[in-house]
Amino acid sequence: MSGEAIVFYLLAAVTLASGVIVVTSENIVHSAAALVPSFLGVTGLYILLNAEFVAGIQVLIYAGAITVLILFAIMLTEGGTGFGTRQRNEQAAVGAAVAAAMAVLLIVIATRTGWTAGSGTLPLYTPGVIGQSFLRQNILVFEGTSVVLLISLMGAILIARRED
Amino acid sequence: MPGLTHYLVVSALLFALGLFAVVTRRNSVAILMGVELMLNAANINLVAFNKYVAPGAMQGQIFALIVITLAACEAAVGLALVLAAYRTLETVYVDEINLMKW
Amino acid sequence: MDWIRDILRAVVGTIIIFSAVAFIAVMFGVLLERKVSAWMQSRLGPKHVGPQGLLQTVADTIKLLQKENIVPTRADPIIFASAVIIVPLAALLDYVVIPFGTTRSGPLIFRDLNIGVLYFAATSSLVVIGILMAGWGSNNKYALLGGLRSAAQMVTYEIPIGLVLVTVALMAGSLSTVTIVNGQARLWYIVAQPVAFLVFLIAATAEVNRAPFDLVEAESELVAGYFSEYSGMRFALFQLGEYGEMFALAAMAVTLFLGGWHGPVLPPVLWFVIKLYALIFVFMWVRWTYPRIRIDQMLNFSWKVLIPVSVLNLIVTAFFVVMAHR
Amino acid sequence: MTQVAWIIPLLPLAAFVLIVAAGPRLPGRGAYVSIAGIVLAGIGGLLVLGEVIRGAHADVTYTWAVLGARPITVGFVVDPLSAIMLAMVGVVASLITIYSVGYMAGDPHYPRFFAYLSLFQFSMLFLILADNFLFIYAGWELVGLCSYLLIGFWFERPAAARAALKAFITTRVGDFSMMIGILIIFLHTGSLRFDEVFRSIQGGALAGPLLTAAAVLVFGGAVGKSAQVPLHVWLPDAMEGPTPVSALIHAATMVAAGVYLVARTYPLFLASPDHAALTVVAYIGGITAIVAATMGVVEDDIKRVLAYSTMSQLGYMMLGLGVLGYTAGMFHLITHAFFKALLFLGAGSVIHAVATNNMKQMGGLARAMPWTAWTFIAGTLALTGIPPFAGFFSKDQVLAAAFAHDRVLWALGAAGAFLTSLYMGRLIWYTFAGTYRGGDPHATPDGGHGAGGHAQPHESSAVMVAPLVILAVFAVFLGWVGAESLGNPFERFIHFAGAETPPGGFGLLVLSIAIAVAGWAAAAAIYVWRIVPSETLRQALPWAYTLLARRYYVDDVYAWVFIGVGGVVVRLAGLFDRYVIDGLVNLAGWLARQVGLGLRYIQTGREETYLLLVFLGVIVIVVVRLVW
Repeated sequence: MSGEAIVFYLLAAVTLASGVIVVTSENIVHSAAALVPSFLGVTGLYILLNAEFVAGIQVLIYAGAITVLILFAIMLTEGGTGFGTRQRNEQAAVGAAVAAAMAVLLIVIATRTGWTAGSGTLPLYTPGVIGQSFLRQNILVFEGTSVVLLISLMGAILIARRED
Repeated sequence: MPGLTHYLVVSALLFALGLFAVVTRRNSVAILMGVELMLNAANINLVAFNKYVAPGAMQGQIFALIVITLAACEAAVGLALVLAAYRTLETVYVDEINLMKW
Repeated sequence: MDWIRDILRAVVGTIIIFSAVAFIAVMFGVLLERKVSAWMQSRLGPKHVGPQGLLQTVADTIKLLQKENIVPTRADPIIFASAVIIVPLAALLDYVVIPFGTTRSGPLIFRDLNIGVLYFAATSSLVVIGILMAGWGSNNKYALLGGLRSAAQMVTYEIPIGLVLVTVALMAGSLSTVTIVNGQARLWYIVAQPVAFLVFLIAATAEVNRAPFDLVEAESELVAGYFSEYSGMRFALFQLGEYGEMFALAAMAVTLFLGGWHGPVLPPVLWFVIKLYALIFVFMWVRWTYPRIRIDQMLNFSWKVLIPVSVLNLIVTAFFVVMAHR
Repeated sequence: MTQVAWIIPLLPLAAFVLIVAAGPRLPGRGAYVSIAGIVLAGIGGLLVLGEVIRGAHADVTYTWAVLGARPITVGFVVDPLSAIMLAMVGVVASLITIYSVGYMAGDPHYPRFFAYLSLFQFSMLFLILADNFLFIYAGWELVGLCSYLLIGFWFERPAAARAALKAFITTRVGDFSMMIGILIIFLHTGSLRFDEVFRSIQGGALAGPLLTAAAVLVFGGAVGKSAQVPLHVWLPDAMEGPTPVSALIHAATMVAAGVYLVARTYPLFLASPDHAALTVVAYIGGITAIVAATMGVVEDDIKRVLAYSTMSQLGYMMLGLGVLGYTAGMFHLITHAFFKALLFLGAGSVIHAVATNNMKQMGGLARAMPWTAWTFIAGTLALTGIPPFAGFFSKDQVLAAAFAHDRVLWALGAAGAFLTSLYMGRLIWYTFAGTYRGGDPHATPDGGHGAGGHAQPHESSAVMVAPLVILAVFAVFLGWVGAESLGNPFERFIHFAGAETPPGGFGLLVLSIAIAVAGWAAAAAIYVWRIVPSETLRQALPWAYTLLARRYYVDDVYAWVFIGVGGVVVRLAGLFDRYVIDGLVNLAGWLARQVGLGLRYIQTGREETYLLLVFLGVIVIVVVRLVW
C-alpha cells in the first residue's frame, strides 16, 4: 500500500468517523465540534486531489466560519442544554434505512459506471489560474454568486435582527 | 493509489451520513450540519471528477468553490432563521415549529 | 513522493517549532512581558531564578506541569480536553508559512505554499473553535461568556486581517509569503501601505485578545475568561497558544510589511528576529499603556472603522495596481 | 295603426318600467302613468278595431332563431279576433285601472299595485297579438305570473299568499299540458306559427288521435287558465286579491284567455276526427257551467259568488266553442267581460263601503249607495240573460248552438242558466234589499284595503262610480251588436267557416227567457217571500248543502291525493334521498375524509418527511433502472 493510499484511508477514516459522530451524537455541541475534524479530513482529500486553493477556502469557510457560526447558533439558542431532549424524530429507523440504501446505491453506481479517464496534464491550480478562470470563463457564475452572497448577507441580518 | 472510485465511495458515505442527519434530526441546527456534510460530499465529487475525468479543466474546482460560497450563504441565512424562530417560539426543534400546520 | 516528504518535513518542522521557536520564544515572551511591565511600572520583575530571572518561565512551566489537572464536575470532558489541543495547535500551524530568513539553498520556510496567506488566515481562524469549545466545555458562566466574547471578537477582527492580507497579496501579485517578502527587497510595504499596516496591527492586537482588547480575559469581569477552569499544564497550553498566536501574527506583520528577512549587514534570520521582537515590544507597550475598552466599542470599532477603511484601502490599492500594470 | 299594433302592448310595459324605476315620485304615485299607458293602449285598440272592421289586416313575422332546419318565427297578427279582444281588454282594463285609483287609495304599496297592473296589461295584450305558439305561451306565463303577484298583493295575509301559490301551481298543471301539446305540434308541423301550423294540419302533417291529443293538451292550458273543471279550484281562492284585480284578471281578461286560446287555435280543434276535441271542450264547459253555478248558490262571500259565476260563464263560452258556436262563444266572452267587470267593481264598491265580504252582514245597501246598486243590478240582469241586456243575446246564442248540437249539453246550460238567476237573485236580495245587518264597518278587522272611518255604508267616490256607469252602459246595450233581429253584426265580423251558429228560433228564445225568469222567481220565493226559506232547504237537504259548501269535495280530494298520497310518496322519496342519496354523498365525503386522514401522515409539513419520500423515490427509480 502506497503512502498516498495510507494518507487517503487515514483522511477518509477521520472524515467519516467524525461524520458519524456529527450525525449520531446526542449532544449537539459534540456534533458541532466533530464537524471540524470532518471538514479538515475533506480538506486533506482536496490536497490529495491537487486542489490546494479549494482546501484553503474549505478550512477558512467551513472549519473557520461555518462551524463557528453553528456553534454560535447553538450557544444563542439552547447552548446544548437539551441533553434530556429526544434528538431523533419518529422516522429514525426509516431514515437510517433510506440513508443506507442511498449509500449502497451510490456506491454501486460509482463502482459500476465505467468512468472515462480524462487525458491531459493536470495544471498547477494556483490561485492565479483559478482567479483567471473565474474572471474569464466563469464570470457569469462568479457575478451571480456574488449577488447571492450579498443578498444572503442582507437577508441574514434582516432575519436575525431583533425587532425593537 | 486511490482512484476516482475511492473518492466517490467516501463521498457517497458522507452524503448518506448527511442525509441521515437531515432526515432524522429534530434540532434544526443539526439538520443544517447534515446539509453541510452533504454539500461536502458533493464537493469531493466535483474536485475528484475534475482531477480524474477532466484533468485539464477548471470547472470542478470552480464549482466546488461556488458551492462553498453558497454553503456559507445557506448557513448564514439558515442560522439567522433558527435564531429568529427561537426568539419567537423558544424552540429549535423542527417538529415543534408547527404554528402554520393544520 | 515529494508531498510525503513535505508532510514529514511539516511534522518535523512542527516539532522543531514547538520545541525551539514556540517554547523558547513563548517562554522568553512571557518573561519579556513581565519584564516590560515591571519596567513600565518602575519595578524589577522576576529576578531570582537564573541570571536576571531568565529562567523564571522555565520554573513556572515546571511548576504548572506538576500541578493537578482539574476537570470541573459538570464539565464536558471530551470538549474540555480537546479545546486545549486545538488552540495551540492552530496557533502553531500558522508558522508553516512564515519565512524566517533565507539561506543559500532557498528561503528558510517549512513550506512555501502558493496559498500561503490564505493558509495563514484559515489556520488562525481555527483558534476560535477551540476557544468556544473551552468556554462551553468548562460548564462555567464566566468561561462561556468569555468564550463567546472572544469568538465574537476574533471573528470580527478576522475580517480586516483578511482584507489586509488580500491588499498585500495584491501588491505582491501572489499569495505566497516568500514572493511577498521578495517583493519588498527594495521597498517595504509599510511605506506603500501604512494604513494597511496600522489596521493589521490593531486587528492583530484584538485577534490575540490583548489590551486594549483584552476584555475576553478581563480579570475584573470574567476571572480569566474561557480558561478560568483550566489548571496545570492545560493552562500552560492555552498560554502557549496565546503567545504563539501573538508571535505568529507579529511574524506575519514582519513578513507582510516590514520586509521579512530583508535588511542590511546582519544575516537575514537575525533581521527577522529583531523586527519580530520589536513588534512584540510594541504589543506589550500598548498593553501596559492603554486602558481596556468596552465590548460594544470594540465591535463597533471593527465594523464601523477598520473594515470600511480596509475595504477602501483595498479598492485604492487595486486601482493603483491595475494602473501600474497598464 | 294596424301595421304598428305591436306598439299597443308596449305602452303598459313602458308604464311598468317607469313605475318600477321611479315609483312613488311619479304623478299620482304611479297611478296616472299606469292609467295613461292603458288608456292610450285602449284607444289604440279601438282604432285598430275600427280599421279591422273596415277590412284592415296585419300579420308581421320575424325569424327569431333557426333550430336546425326549422326557423322559429315570431310576430303579431291583427285580425278580427285579436282586434276585438284588443279593444275589449283595452277598454275594460282602462276603466278598472281608473277605478283602482279610488279603490286602492291609502294602500301602502300603491305604486307596486299599478306596476303589476301595467305589467299584466302588457302581458295580456302581448298574448292577444301573438301569431305563434311561442308568443302566446310566453304571454300565457306572463299573465300567470301577474296573476300570482296580484293575488298575493297583500302577501302579509297568509290566506292571500296561499291563494297566490294555489293559483300559480294549479294553472301550472294546465300550462305544462299546454307546453306538451305545443311541442307535439312543433314536432309534427315544424312550425309554431298559427297559419303554418293550420296549413300543415290541413295538409295532414298531424292527424288522427295524435291531433286530438295535441288539441286536448293545448286545451288543458285553457282549462287551467279559465278555471274549468277539474282545475277550477284556484279561482275562488284568487278572490283574496284586491277587487280590481279580481275584476280585471279573474273575470274579464286573463281567465278569458283560455277561451281566446281555443278560439285562436280553433282549426286545430276542428280538425280533430269526429269533433272529439271539441266534444271534450264542450263537455268540460258544460259541466263547469253547472258545477260552478251550484256552488255559487251556497256561497256567502260576495266575491266568491261572482267567482263561481265567472267559472260558470267561462264554461258557457267553452260550451259555445265546443258545440261549433264559435261566434256565440266569442260573443259571450266579450259581453261577459263587460258585465262581469261591472259586477266585480260593484262588489268592490260594496266591500269598500261595508268592509266585509260576507253578504249576510250586508243588506239594504240600495238606499245607501244607489249608483252602485243600480249599476250592479243592470250587470246582474245582463248576467242572468234578461232581455234586452247584453247577456241575454250572447247566452241565448250559446244555448241555441248547444241545442242544435247536443241536447244534453243544452240541458246542462239551461240548468246553469236557472241556477245563475237563482244565485244572482240571492246575492241581490242579500246585499241590496232589506235592512243593514252589518256592524260598524271600521270595527271589522277585514278592512285592509283602505276602508274609511265611517259609521254607515255610503256611496263610493266618483272615480269608482264613473267606471261602473260606463260599464253598465256597455252591459245594457252591448248585446245589440249580436242581436239577430239586427242581422247579427258581430257574427259578420267574427265567424269561422264550418262553425256557424245556427239561428235559435223563437221557441228556444222564449224558453231561455222563461228559465232565467224562473231562476229569479225561485230566488224571490226563497229569499224574499220566504215560501221555502233557505234554512228549511238546508235542513231538508243537508247532504246537498254540505256537498256544495265543500265544493264537491274537489279541494279535499286534491288535498288527499297531493298531500296524503303525495305526502307518502314524498316521504318515501325523502327517506330514499336521506338514506340512499345522502348516504352516497356522505360516503363520498367520508371516503375523502378517510383518505385525507390517511394521507395527512405524508403531508406532515416537515421537510424531513418530504425529503425522506424524495429519496425513497430516488431509490425506487434507481433500483428499477439498475434491475431493468
